[in-house]
Amino acid sequence: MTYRVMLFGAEAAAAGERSLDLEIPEGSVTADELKLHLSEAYPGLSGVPSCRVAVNQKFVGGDEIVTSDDEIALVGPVSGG
Amino acid sequence: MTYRVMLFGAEAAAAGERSLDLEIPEGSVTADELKLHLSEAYPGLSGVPSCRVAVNQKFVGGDEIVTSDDEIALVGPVSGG
Amino acid sequence: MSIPVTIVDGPLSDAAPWSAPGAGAVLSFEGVVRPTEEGADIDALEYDAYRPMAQTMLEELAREMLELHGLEAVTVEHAVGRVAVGQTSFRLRIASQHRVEGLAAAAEFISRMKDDIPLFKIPVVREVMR
Amino acid sequence: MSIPVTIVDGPLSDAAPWSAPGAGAVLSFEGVVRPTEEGADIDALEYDAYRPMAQTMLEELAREMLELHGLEAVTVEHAVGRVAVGQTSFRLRIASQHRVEGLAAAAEFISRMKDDIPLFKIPVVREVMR
Repeated sequence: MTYRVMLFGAEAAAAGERSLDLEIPEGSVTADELKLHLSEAYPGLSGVPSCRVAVNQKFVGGDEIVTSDDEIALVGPVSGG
Repeated sequence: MTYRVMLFGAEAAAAGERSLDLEIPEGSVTADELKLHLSEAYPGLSGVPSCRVAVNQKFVGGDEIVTSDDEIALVGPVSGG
Repeated sequence: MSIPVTIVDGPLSDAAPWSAPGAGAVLSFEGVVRPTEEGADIDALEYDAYRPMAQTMLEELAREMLELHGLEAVTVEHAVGRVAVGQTSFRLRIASQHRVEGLAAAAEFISRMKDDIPLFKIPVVREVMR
Repeated sequence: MSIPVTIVDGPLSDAAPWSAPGAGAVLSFEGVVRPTEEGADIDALEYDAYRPMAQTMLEELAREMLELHGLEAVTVEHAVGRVAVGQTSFRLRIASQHRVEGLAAAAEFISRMKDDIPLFKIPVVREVMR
């Protein structure tokens, strides 16, 4: 299944992309598993472990389930203001 | 001696004057004594006990000496802002 | 550095844009006359001041805040005379490197001004038509 | 009541005068780009946002502050894209009956925005001519 993960700020700059596609055999994974897959597929994206995952525009805990149909975002350290 | 006492805000409104002249035989009194003389001479000025005295544009304690040459002000509850 | 502190006749006019070099946080606090004062409907507040003493104390307080909180710049404006409901009687502006010291300085400035600086307001109670 | 929350492209323009009926305290807080970022001279900050999520979270936070602190009105503006040194990236305005709740709400809003709302800045480091 293809999981599309949106990127912002430093992560978007590091990837040179606003989103990345991630191929995972399972149709659903936890948010933590998604981050592991992402780090494996894109080793240049060094900050992934300290990023949060947002699913359908809400932050989720590491144990929460993400499917390939969800709107998924990798959210690095925020710095508004 | 004539002590001229400046008034502001509610005290000026109550007195209908921006300053009052106070005749006191002594050439110097304490700030507390000045307030007593003021209450005696102008009984309509009801808020005097809760007012502060400023001498030469500085608040003074009740024991501090005031002379008729000083710039004297009776300062009621302040309410800037 | 001189700190602009102004006591002006009548309500304050709208503020022009303002900042200070190096500032990351620019705070503006305005006091506006509310339509009621101690439960009574009012038309205005009539502000009075012991002007030279208030001017000196506002300057000293602004300078103390500048140094204590490490601010970049401060300006103070206060009205005397009639200020109608909805009009501005007071404006404090603080430019600081970061927000924390600016917010702390604003709270301390206003609190100390309201305790000690010889500025006075008298409500102009609304005349009810009968 | 709808709360005006705007995410705009480029630096914020100067604020027009603003208040709310019944307010006695009108606070404006602006974030301005400082000339250095973590010790390096910069030309600008490049702001990014997860726009729909940031928009929703800013609205929810503003509404929570409005209710929790009993405010009269709140507006929020945040820039995305390039904001040069000295330009404004963020503006929070709060109208409240008294100053205490307005200052408390401003501090809480900004602190929580900086912790949680998906807005991001990347420094544009100054190119030194050699």
